[in-house]
Amino acid sequence: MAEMTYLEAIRQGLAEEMARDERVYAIGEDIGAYGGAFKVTEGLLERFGAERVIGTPISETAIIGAAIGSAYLGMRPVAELQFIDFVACCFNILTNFAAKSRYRWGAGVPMVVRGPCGGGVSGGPFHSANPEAHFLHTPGLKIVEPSTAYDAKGLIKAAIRDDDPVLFLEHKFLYRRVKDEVPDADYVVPIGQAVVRRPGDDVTVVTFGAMTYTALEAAEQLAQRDVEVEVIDLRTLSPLDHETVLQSVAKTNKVVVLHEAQRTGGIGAEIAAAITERGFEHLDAPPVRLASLDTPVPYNPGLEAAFRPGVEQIVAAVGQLVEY
Amino acid sequence: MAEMTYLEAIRQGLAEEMARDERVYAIGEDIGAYGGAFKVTEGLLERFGAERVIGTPISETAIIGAAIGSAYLGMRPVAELQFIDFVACCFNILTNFAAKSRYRWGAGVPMVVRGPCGGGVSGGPFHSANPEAHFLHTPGLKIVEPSTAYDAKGLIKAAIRDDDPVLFLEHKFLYRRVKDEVPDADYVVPIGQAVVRRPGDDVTVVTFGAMTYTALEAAEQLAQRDVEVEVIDLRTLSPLDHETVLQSVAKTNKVVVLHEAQRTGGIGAEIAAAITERGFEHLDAPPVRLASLDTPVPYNPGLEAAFRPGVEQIVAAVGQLVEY
Amino acid sequence: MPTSTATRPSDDLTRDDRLELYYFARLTRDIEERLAVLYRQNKVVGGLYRSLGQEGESVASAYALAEDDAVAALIRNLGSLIVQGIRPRAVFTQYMAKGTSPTRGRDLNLHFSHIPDAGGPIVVGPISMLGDLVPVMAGVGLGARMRGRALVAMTYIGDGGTSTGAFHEGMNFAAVQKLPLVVIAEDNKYAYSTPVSQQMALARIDQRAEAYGIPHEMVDGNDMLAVYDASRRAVERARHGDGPSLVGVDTMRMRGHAEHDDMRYMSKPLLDAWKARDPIARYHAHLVETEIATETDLAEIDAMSRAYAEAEADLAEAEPPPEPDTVAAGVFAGDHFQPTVEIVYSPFREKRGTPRHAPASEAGS
Amino acid sequence: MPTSTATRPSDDLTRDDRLELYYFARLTRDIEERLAVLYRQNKVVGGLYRSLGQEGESVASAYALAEDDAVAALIRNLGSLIVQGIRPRAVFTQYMAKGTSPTRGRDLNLHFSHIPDAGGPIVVGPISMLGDLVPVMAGVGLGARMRGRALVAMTYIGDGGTSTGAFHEGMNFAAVQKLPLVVIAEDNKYAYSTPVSQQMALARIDQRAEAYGIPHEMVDGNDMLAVYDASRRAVERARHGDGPSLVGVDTMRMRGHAEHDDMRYMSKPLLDAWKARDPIARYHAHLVETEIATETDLAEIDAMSRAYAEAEADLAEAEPPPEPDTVAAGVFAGDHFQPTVEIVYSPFREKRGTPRHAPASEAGS
Ligand SMILES: Cc1ncc(C[n+]2csc(CCOP(=O)(O)OP(=O)(O)O)c2C)c(N)n1
Ligand SMILES: Cc1ncc(C[n+]2csc(CCOP(=O)(O)OP(=O)(O)O)c2C)c(N)n1
Ligand SMILES: [Mg+2]
Ligand SMILES: [Mg+2]
Repeated sequence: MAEMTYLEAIRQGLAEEMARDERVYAIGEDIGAYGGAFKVTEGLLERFGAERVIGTPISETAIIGAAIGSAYLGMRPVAELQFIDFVACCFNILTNFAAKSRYRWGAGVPMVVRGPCGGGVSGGPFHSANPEAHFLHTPGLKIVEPSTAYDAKGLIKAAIRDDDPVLFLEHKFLYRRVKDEVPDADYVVPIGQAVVRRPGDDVTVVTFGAMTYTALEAAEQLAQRDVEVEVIDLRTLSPLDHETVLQSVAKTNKVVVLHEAQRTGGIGAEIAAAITERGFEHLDAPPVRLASLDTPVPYNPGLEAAFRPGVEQIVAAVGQLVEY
Repeated sequence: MAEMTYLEAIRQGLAEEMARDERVYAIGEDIGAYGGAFKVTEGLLERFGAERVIGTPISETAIIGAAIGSAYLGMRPVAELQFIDFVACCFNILTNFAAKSRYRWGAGVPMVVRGPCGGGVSGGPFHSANPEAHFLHTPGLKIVEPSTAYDAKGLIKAAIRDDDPVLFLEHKFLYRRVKDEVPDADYVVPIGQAVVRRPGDDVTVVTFGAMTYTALEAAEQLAQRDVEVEVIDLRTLSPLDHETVLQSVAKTNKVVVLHEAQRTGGIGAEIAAAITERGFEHLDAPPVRLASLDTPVPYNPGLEAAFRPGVEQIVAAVGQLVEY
Repeated sequence: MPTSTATRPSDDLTRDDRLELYYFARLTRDIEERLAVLYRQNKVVGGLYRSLGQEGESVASAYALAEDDAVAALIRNLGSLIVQGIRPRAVFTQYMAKGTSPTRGRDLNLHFSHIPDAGGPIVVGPISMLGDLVPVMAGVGLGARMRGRALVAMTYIGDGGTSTGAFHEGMNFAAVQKLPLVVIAEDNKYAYSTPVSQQMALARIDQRAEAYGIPHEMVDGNDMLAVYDASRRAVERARHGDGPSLVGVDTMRMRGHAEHDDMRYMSKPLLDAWKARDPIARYHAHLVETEIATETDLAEIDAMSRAYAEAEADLAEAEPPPEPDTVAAGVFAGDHFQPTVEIVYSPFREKRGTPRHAPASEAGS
Repeated sequence: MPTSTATRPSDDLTRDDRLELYYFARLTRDIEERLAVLYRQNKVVGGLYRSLGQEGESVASAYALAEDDAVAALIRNLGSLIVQGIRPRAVFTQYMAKGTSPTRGRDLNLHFSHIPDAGGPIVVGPISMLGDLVPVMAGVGLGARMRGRALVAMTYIGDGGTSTGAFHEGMNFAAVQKLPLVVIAEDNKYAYSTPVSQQMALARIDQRAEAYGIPHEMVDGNDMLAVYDASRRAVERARHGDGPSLVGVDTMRMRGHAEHDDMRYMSKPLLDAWKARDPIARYHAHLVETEIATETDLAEIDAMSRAYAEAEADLAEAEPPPEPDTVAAGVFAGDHFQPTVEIVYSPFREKRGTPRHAPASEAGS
């Protein structure tokens, strides 16, 4: 066991996989000598050489294309997007080439596309994206987003070992702010499994990523009012672990779906719709969605705070549900 | 009044707007001499000249970029994507440049991005897309999809006159199959307004595009069993007309949300979630989503039929809701 | 254009090689002729996109590859797949959306792959979005290098396709990484209805390569041996670690974009001029003139090719459609679907491993 | 490089023009120096991206534009905005995310626009995704032509940015449409940490233009008059309907990618060599040597520039943050938000319409 940051956990997981399996390699902009914009790949060039830590031109489509082609040849690429926002620049090749390959031809594309997502750091409209909803609607692509160092390492390993393309979202707010115990032994966190972060009987909050901490903080406050919130951290966003969510809702009968991306068309819609479909009889109140406003992500910290859901809104929403 | 096809109605609407306002122009691949892959722009080159009917290289990002830049200079571009699937190739510039421009700077981008969407014609995985859910989550962008010739003309005009970017989805299955009366006088169909295509008291079916006809066919069959289905054609997909939907659900208390795109992360999730949020007290049963399977669109007609929701499934789903 | 250098790679081609080249071009045309019949009979699901007039360049370029190299064909590069040994039946089943097609009826025409774990030709299928094959095939080259395989990756791009961002990014990446990639850029005068003059402000398509600092040359695309020579030079450079090349071929699409295209935008005089330059007829004449083959020899090949195409089409026609209940399987790993494509060899080689042209090291480069 | 032709466009620059050029470059640097101070004081929200060592090329290229032309700056082209008259305060308010900034605190640094309905400079702001400004500015050129406005659109692209698909598509479209576009391609040796050798397999960045068949030249980017000359030639071509051009500038980014960058990957000898070629110092020396100005004249300009930058920064600092409850407004039309950017003129012109260089028709081209 060693305590390490979320960022270090990703780095370690990646390095361990590269050491374990020579087919695993890293590709992306500035990931070599510089170690990546956030230093996730720091030290990898020195350790594994330029053949396996490939710095690229500013060409997101070429990065994903190269990853796909090399995966056909048996490699297991881990492609970094400097900010996950730039996934918009390779949307086509990722959703149409990589994600549809197995279904069409049986040719799997084992590849990880990873990058920093999320707001709360004044990144503005192009460096704060939470793009999961754009990809949830893409059969053939998996999506994960860890919230702890433990999960970050376990999930990056699972993603690398997965035989299908995985979009690996790293919440940049957590990179250096979250630190927890990570086992020395090899382990994976299986893709597709949510986890209950805090048990509670009154209201379920379904969330993931950095919002997990916001939810836990709200739960703490609510506990002082004797409202017991169950906080579920989805960890995998596609495929969703409906089981864990439904079990909780069957117990609490009330649910808040919380995420950082904008509200309309967000992943919260899918989660809420699925809960209603499968758990209607359990619901004492409609699932409530808490999400960001339907605007681009504003830059100014005060604006961004007004844009994003916070502890206060969660407390209020849960409070209303309790009264419902 | 003249009877014309859905396709002719779009062409006429576009031509009328070009005649009315010299700032309106068309841009896209093969839209000039050839009149576009589906002949929507046929005759426009002859009538308006190459300066206003601009055939481009195979460069979707350049098409949208050129449209944006010219819109800044006061033009009103109508950009054609040969198949709407290719919007994946300009996802970045459309969602990040066009859609965020007004919020960031107050610089509006009045532009229409139009193209044929939808399946049912054995187009396979890359010529059958219904991409609305990928864009629903993009504040700043409107989305419309007509189902009749009347609406097609009225909505293309409204889209062209709109001061914000509008994604105009034309269902290719309807292009030549749907024909209806279109007034000679100038008219628009306002963006943001759904319409009740068939009134009924028992179950609401919310849908749009080609699925409107599938729903109406199912409603016809169900009427013979004395089940009265209310069919709502959304027409505008963003912003959604929640009002019309809720009014209907308040009456029927049961709702099927039907669309052609894949189920998970589809627009049906947003519609169902919104209905539950706002109309929970009215619901006697959970909103049921009917959509395509979570796979790429298969090519073989038999496979595609198995992939898409059809009359049978609607009848069955409504039947179950009635029993609920 | 360095085609005038003293030794030409094609000098090393044996008589059998030369006849095989002819056979492949003929077979390509015969398959498409048969497809056109099936299309008119409404047995083709969706559209038919012919390579009439361009069979020579697809065949001759791919002929420069070794057996275990990788090729990625666009819609008009059936010839390259035939050279690499894709069984014609597979192509027919694709067009007819059969359940036993390489995509099990899930995708159309030449949209299929064949990626054996080791040994045998690699075929990477396209997606419809033009340009993406360039970065993907650059990736195949990269993967091969990492796996220690000395293979060369070849792909094609139309004049229209060179305008896509994906083409640019892929070419540049291949250049920087010195990947073993050969791109055949086909100036066939149109992209759908768009003439080349509205596609690029260039007189020669191979000039696109200047932006990447990679070697390029332009050849008469209807001269099969010229295409072979230029492709072979590019393949050798790639194989020897000298990075990517682009070969521009000057040719003509002799039909509309697809069979349903009215062709009204096409220049009639241009079509007529190119009709006289048909690549197969020219190569036929060359073989006879140089006394490599007699008219009778070639007529025999013609007959064999036609009979084969017809027999394969008939086999394909008899295949069943896919079972509708297979529709949901195979989106993710763990499902049972693992298609295979049968690899066949021409009567001029008959079995795997028979060299189809002089080995790389001896070829003039 | 055609910079050796007999007449140079810069020959027509008046003494005031030449001093103004100096002033703009100085002011650009002074604004950034001030921003660096604010950054260290934690008053800049987010990162700071300097153009140290590149101020000369941004200023001199934009100086080739007419007052009502359109420019789109990247993060390192503050100089071009200063030339076109953007008030420095606007820039400071942007960096400090003030409520009165041109984006009302919604977007960062140079990400803002100024698009007057008619008359006055047009500024189009970037998005972060590199490359997109090229097609967008091609579109500005297209729109201008359609509206009957003879304006020229200028934008910038880094060595890294030229690798994007958007750059390619935009350049090609502009070439085919012969649009009045001038692209300044800046080889400043790095893209973030990536050296140019890992970005492209080219010795000269301007060779990218070969793929589009458009005129290009390469200039010493730290020689302000050389940059002006080349840009001016390109602007004249565009204005006269001869289509787009690309001007490659050979320069050096003298800081890390951003202020927080440790620069450890940067070559120290390279930095030292370029330090001696500082564009402002060189231009300063040139003005003195050619007796256009005395040290005293220039010291006066220096002082004026510094004082102005500081005063503007102070004004900006005093501005309020945005009201949080404004956050949701202005996504669609019909909302009240209509930002304006104040356009100012240098002491060398003082008012709109004063020619800042010889009119287009007289300039040597
Ligand atoms: C990115 C993209 N945009 C548009 C299309 C639609 N499309 C299919 S083929 C074609 C023309 C292709 O022309 P070219 O590349 O010259 O190849 P050719 O058909 O001449 O062989 C077009 C525009 C596409 N497939 N991909
Ligand atoms: C499409 C895209 N990918 C990645 C980035 C992240 N990024 C921002 S600046 C930069 C380096 C830019 O280098 P260059 O174009 O040479 O400009 P310079 O910073 O040298 O002026 C990168 C990679 C981006 N902005 N856009
Ligand atoms: Mg072509
Ligand atoms: Mg640079």
